[in-house]
Amino acid sequence: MSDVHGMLMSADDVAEMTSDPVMPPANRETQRTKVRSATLHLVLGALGVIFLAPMLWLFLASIDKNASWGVEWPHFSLINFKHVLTGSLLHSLWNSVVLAVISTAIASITGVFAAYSLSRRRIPFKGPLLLFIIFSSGVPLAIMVIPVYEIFSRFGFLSILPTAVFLSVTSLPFEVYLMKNFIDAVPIDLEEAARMERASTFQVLRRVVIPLAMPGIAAASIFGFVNAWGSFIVPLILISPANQQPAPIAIYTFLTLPKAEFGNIAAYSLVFCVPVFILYAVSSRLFREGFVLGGGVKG
Amino acid sequence: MASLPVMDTVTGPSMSELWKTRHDKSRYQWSSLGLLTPAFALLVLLFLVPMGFAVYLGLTNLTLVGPTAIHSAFTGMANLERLKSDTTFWSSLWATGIFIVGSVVGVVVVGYVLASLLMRARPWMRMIVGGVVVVAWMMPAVTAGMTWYASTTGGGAFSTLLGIPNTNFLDNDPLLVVTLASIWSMTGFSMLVMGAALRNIPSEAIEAATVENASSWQRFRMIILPLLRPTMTAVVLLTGLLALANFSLIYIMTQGGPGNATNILPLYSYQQAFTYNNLAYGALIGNVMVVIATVFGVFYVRITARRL
Amino acid sequence: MKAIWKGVLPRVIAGTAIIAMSTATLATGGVTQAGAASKVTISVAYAANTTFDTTPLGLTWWTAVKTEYEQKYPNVTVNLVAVQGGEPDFLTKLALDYHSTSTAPTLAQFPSTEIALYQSTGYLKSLSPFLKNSSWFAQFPKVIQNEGLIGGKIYAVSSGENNVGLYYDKAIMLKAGIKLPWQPKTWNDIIAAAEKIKAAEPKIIPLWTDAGTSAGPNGAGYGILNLLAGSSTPTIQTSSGKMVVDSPGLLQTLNFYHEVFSKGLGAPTSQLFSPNNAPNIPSADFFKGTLGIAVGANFLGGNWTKQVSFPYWSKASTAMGVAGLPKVNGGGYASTLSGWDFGISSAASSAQATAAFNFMNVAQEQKNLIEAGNWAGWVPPVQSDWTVPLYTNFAAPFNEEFGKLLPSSSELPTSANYSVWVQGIEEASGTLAQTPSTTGAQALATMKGFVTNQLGASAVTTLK
Amino acid sequence: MNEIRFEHVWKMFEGNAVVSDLNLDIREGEFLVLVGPSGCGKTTSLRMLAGLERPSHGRIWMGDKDVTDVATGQRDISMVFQSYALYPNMNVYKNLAFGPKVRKEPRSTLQQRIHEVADMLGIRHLLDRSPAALSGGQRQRVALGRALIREPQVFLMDEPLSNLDAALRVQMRAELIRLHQRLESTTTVYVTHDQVEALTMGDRVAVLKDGVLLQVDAANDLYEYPGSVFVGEFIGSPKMNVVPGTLQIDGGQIVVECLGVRCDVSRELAGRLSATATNGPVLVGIRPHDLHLNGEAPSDGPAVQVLIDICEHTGTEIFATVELGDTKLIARLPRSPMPQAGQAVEVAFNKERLHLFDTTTRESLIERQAKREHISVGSPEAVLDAQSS
Repeated sequence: MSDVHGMLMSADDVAEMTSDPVMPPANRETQRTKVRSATLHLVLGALGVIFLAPMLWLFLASIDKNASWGVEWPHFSLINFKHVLTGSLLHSLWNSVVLAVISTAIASITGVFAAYSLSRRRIPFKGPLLLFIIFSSGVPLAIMVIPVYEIFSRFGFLSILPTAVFLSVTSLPFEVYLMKNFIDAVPIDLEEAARMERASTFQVLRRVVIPLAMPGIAAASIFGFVNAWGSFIVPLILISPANQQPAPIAIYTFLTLPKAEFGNIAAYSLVFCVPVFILYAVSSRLFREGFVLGGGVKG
Repeated sequence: MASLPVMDTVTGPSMSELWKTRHDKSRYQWSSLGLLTPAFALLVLLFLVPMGFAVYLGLTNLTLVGPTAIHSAFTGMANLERLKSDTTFWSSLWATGIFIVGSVVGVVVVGYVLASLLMRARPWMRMIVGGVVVVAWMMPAVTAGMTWYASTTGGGAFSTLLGIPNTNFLDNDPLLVVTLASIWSMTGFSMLVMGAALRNIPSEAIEAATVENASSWQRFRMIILPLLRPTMTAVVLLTGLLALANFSLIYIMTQGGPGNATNILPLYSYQQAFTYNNLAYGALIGNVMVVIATVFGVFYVRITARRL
Repeated sequence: MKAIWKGVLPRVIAGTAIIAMSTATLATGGVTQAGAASKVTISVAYAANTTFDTTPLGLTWWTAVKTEYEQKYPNVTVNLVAVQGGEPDFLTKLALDYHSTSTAPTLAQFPSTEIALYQSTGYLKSLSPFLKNSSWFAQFPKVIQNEGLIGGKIYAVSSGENNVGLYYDKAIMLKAGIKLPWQPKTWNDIIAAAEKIKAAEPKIIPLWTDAGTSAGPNGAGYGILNLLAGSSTPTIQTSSGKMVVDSPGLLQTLNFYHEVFSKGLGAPTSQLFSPNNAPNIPSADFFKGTLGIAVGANFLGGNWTKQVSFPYWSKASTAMGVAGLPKVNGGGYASTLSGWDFGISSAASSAQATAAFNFMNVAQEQKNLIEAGNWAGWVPPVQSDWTVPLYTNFAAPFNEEFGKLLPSSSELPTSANYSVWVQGIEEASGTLAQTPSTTGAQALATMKGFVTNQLGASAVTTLK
Repeated sequence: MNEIRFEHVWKMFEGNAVVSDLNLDIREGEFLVLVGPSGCGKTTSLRMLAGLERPSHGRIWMGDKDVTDVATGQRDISMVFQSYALYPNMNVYKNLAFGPKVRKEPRSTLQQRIHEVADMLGIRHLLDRSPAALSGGQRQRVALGRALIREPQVFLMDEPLSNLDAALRVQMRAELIRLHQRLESTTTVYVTHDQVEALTMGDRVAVLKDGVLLQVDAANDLYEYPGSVFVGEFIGSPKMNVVPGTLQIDGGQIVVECLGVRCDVSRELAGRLSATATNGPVLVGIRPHDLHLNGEAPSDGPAVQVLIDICEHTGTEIFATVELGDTKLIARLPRSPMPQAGQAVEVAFNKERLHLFDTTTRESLIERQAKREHISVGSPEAVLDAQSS
């Protein structure tokens, strides 16, 4: 799904691609370059339409009270949204929130400690540990559902919280890696200054390192959240009680019902996408502000 | 820096004592261990242990239901033998290969084309097209799978837009369609990453080449491509890994079908484990994926470690 | 390896788990209810979305039974566990739940094809001691009684049966020049009628026959296996437990599919392969008037009722006709028989087992049983119910007709290997629908290869 | 009792000694400057004193307390970092309040103290600003203020002025000296690579090179009596000319031959010649200030004919690189008549201010007057002896 290292980029970066590209000077804009520019925009437009086409159904069906799989002009109605924002579907969204928040909290909190100590401390076998972190951030842990299922079932863990813990592990390595890079960038002087003031490790972390590495921690947390929010196969297998199933499973269940409510499926999916879209929008701002570490260090 | 000075610059009875004690011996702070433990305990318990357990599971006859669900036994290489002659596995491996290669090539090529065209496009075009591509990338896999199912089935968006409303692309060319869906869902990422890399290419380099009268293909091949190579390698590895693990998208769209056309390894592993009840055999197929991922992972580590 | 689980790891995990579980309870609004000492708590698992025709109907029925039961037995608390998802997902989930004693439901309702599988795992308690004095069980036809019979003991009892027949649109048949009531004697009669429809009305689908894997293992039970049941060698699994991967009957069946699709008589794959519960699609197509004949399950008739509305079609009773599915060369009707059965978990205490059986008693009361049959699209397992107005009036005339057809049905086998075998034949049928140039023999060879490959040569056999 | 003592302190990094056998006493209330080229170990020494690094060997004392193993926060010192190390996530007020807060000092007087310190440094109006919104000089003051809040016994400064522009640097230099004078009993240890800064600010200046402490002296003494070629060359601008020469001791008559001329050294200088000095080759140091146009000063030695190569105008004077054969020298020339490149002039050196160094040890062959401390370079026990006397 939506990985990863691209978290450093985001929606607004698209808008930011305004920095001056390699363009021929205006006075050389001949007939030929005009034709070229037109071609370029045509090609882009076509690509845009191709990318937009699959989303058409989602938007049209969500406001269509007689929706089907096909794309057709909607019989406009918001009834679908009204339907999906009640009862068990709302509860599934809530489960998604619980799952994603807990998993993000675990990964981010344990991750920031690990990242700090990997960044700053002398640690035995630090090199191999870091390699292990990088390696496991590359291996998609979702392919381990079978052994994890086997282990969870033996301990009676097939429910939402142990699943949240497992999901946190699936994003933990990359979060540690990301946060370590950000903590590396926090000047060591600041930490030494705090230490000279008799600040404890916890105080140094809480008052100096964490605030300054916040953009990285936020980026890592958003990655973790999106990872848990969109996960499908892991909760499908690892969460047993029906009332603990998160929204992706509800969407999938929708699909398999004898009487599919296409409008509801589309509306629910849109609602489900909203938090992700918001997070990306918010995070892009965070990143831009974040990379400026204030003026505390060297003009 | 000065090399170790001669000992006799220091004299007096205290000297031997002085050299005996070293105050700055490499000391590990216990608190470091405390800080590391939670994260590594989680990784060991839920990554290393399951990984090792999966290796063991792959060598048993554990099933989901049936007599060996409770009383499973170690069966050694039996599952491996079965894997060797399992034609479904080999066709699944082949489909996986096509799916990964297709996804990666598509993501890199389309991502690059979009990034380089958007750089030269007008701002409103950049906003709209770039925005659409990024939204496609952000969409959770379940939703992406569903929208692709809806738009490629008969009467869906593509056939309607093309004026052949009853054509069912998904059933006619299932592997092609799911690969396209996979490209669609990852291109935003590569577009952003390569866009950033493209903006970092000094314009002087390209201008210099233009002055030397290099054709645009030559400029691409001799200047842009070499400078973009590290970024492209990273994109290739990451999208490769993501494609390998892409379960949700395909499961929603085709559940591996029709037949075994889109039954890539993660789906086949799931099918064996949970549809045919062969947990052990499913785990073994999972192990094959881990091996493939490891190959990618090693390259990934070698590339990332340089930037450590 | 196992020692690890007994050593350090459990304690470490348990530590995390205690915190995790307690938070989970809070987070999800406290789903587990601790039963008081004198009270018995049983959990009852059912498929929330697939057995009943609609999710609300299922909820209504189960809640009503639970309420009735809890009034009769105030000491017992019933937790209804509604397992969500399509049928394949329901089966996976239920198997996962049985896997651990903490999640194993005291009582569950599952397809009859799973009984042997669960029994062989040791998940099910023998019901024979309870059934000795059961009045309702004695009224079951023998074939339905024996559905859960393994090694002389009964492990599951039916709460409803599915069988298959032919549905046809009377108006379309007339337009195609076919006399009503239509009752084909052989498979060729079906092909001939379909060809006539195609000639008369080229835009409509002449013949619906389920194909492909999208409906899960039970999908074949509503489609291709019914033809196999009427072939010259209907055997799927031999008495020694081997799966039949090659037989004249299989070839006849696949050739029939080949004929249907190569002549362009079948439904499009976009419908057949739909993840949206393909076996129910004919009811919508008939309503729209785009389908001539369907090999369809008994529940299609119920779909047109107002309660189910899938879609609601008040004129269905007069517009639609039903006929038995003939055997290959005549000589009666054939259909598969698959039921939904109750079983009690082997992990249940004796108090729980008694409570669970009492729950079954309530569920099997005539009114409840018939209502379940109506709303879930089942033929009730009690033969006398087939003529009770509550049943026959619900989806007239379909319910009564399928009751009449039931005695000519035959059971589907139940074993772990069956799930692989059925995948093989579904893939074969899917290939024939997808690529009409594939011959029946080619499809059979593919299926034989697949099943042999998956199960090993020792688990399969060929019939002459 | 806040005398600081480095006792046989060594610091090794990967087998290399960054600081070798440092023995140094810093007196209470003193402004001591550690100066030396980059990589000389001055910052490492400061960081060891701060507790940010541990010495490999040896001990560090503050008063009668051995602080070698005392954690940095427990040492009652504060430090101004080269980068200022202001917390960018806190405004100026919070930066100043950080230390007292983590030390859980009473809040009641905190605001008053912060206002006092801010007034003293003239940053009261900046308290609400974030560090990013401050100029370099303002940041510098905030960093100082943060160190002052603690009212430490020892003030450590690691090249605090190196990030300021030239004018501001001169201004802050003066302010720091004034500040030090106000905080009477506070010891300040100041690290810089700039010898001008060292000479203008330090009560005493310690010169380090390659991890070795070469000389500790008051600024003027360091200039007048460089203990080695290195100190001679490092201290003073422009750099001292060092040329090969020959020493001839003939009874009371001491003759130095260099630059192709012979010169009788003055009686005063001859009287201070080291006992180890023997006939033979020596290195002769002549400061550019002591090499000028012939006839300009009274005690001129012999004159030599040189060619002017390049002239550098400093405003009040002109320092010219002149050539004598292959030897290049720097000489001080008057502004008028304006010297021209390529012009031949006659220069003479002040023979009372010659510096003589051994060719092999490169140590000074001239001793100080009897009342002066005896400095023998590189030999630590000699330093200790000198200090204890």
